[in-house]
Amino acid sequence: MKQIITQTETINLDALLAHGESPSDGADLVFIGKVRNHSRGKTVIHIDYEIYDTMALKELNKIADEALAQWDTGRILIVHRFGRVNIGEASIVIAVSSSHRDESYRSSRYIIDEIKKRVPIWKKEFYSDGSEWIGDRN
Amino acid sequence: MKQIITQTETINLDALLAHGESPSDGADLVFIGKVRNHSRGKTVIHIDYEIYDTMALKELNKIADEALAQWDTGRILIVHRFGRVNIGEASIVIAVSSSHRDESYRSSRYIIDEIKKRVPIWKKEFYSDGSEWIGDRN
Amino acid sequence: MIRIRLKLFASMKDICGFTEKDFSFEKPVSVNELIEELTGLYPAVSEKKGILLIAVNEEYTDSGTILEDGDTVAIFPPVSGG
Amino acid sequence: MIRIRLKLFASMKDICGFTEKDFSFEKPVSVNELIEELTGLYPAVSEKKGILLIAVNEEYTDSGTILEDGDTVAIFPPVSGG
Repeated sequence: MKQIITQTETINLDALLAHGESPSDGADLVFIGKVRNHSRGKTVIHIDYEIYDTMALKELNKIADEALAQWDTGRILIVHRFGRVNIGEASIVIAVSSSHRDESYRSSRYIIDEIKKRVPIWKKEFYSDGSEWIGDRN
Repeated sequence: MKQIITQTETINLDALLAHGESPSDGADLVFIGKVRNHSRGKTVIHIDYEIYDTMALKELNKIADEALAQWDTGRILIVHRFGRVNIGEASIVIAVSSSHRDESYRSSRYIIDEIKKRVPIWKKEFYSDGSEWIGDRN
Repeated sequence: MIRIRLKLFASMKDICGFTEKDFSFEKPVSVNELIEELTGLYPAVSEKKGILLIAVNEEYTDSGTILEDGDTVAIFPPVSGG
Repeated sequence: MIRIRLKLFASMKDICGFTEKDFSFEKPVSVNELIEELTGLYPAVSEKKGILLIAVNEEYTDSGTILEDGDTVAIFPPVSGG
């Protein structure tokens, strides 16, 4: 099972994890990426995420399919927010379930690493004294 | 920050994750081990966990300290249930927070692998036609 | 005549001041030629040249790709989601 | 005289029918000698010998360890938590 969601709303972790649970999966691994209050020496106030939504959904689906082809997992669930995300809020949740933990760890790590490389979403960090797009300086 | 808990009560994930959250940690990795409905070809009805509680707490603390010494993480939280745990319920939750995801993945994986090797807790699986201690046949 | 829809994101959107615009050409052009055109209109695009990523019809491709009528081209800096 | 508290878990508890018992010896004994004693009382312990783990005062150790008065010895099969 695979579910990919992009949304502006706050992510409700509990509702999310309860969805599509299988009694045959013994190891859930949940990665939660949150907005930090600091970034390269600056104090962050919030982050705006811009998204190329149709392409982002395509890439997220491809990444999930690649993970499903490599590791025997029962469920992959990816939620990525866009728009304004405040300090401490989750910008991304990746939940991978499988019978055995090795699959969950490998699959989860693959998914987040690929998302960071390929999914067309951009962070603009807002500080007390300005804002900056992340990634442009490579 | 390190918190180690052993309990018979159901694990409340939301309350747990909200506890001790730090705005400087950007990557939460939550491992949730759940009781599966099957095990080596048999249908499992529930599992009883037996614990050597004082020693288990010592070993869990040692494992968390070893992880903290190796990886720069802000928070390690480990909850292990004992007594009867039903299908689909969490028997263990490990939550690791850090600024960067690599630390969280490595620390989390180390902790669950060491727990499986060292912490004096034993599973007795109950089937429709009997029960069995796990691990004795090694 | 071929018509191309151009989409810009993040800093590229800020530099050019739009998110989406249609371009028409007399004959087929490569993505590189489209970027030349864009740089003529918005010189600051040249600062980003080395880092830009290209997608044609929502699939990553390289800047040598020849565009066909009706293609949607997205040009953007390195992604930073997660 | 030395007094040892013995704790058993999981299948070892089932075999011997107790979770905790005190043993006394005239002179210091090793964990191996304690297991010999236990096997005399509960012959089925011999089936588990190859796999048993030992903790003295809540720290893992090997079966050659010499026990001191007041020590708590735990004997159990491989752990299976998580």
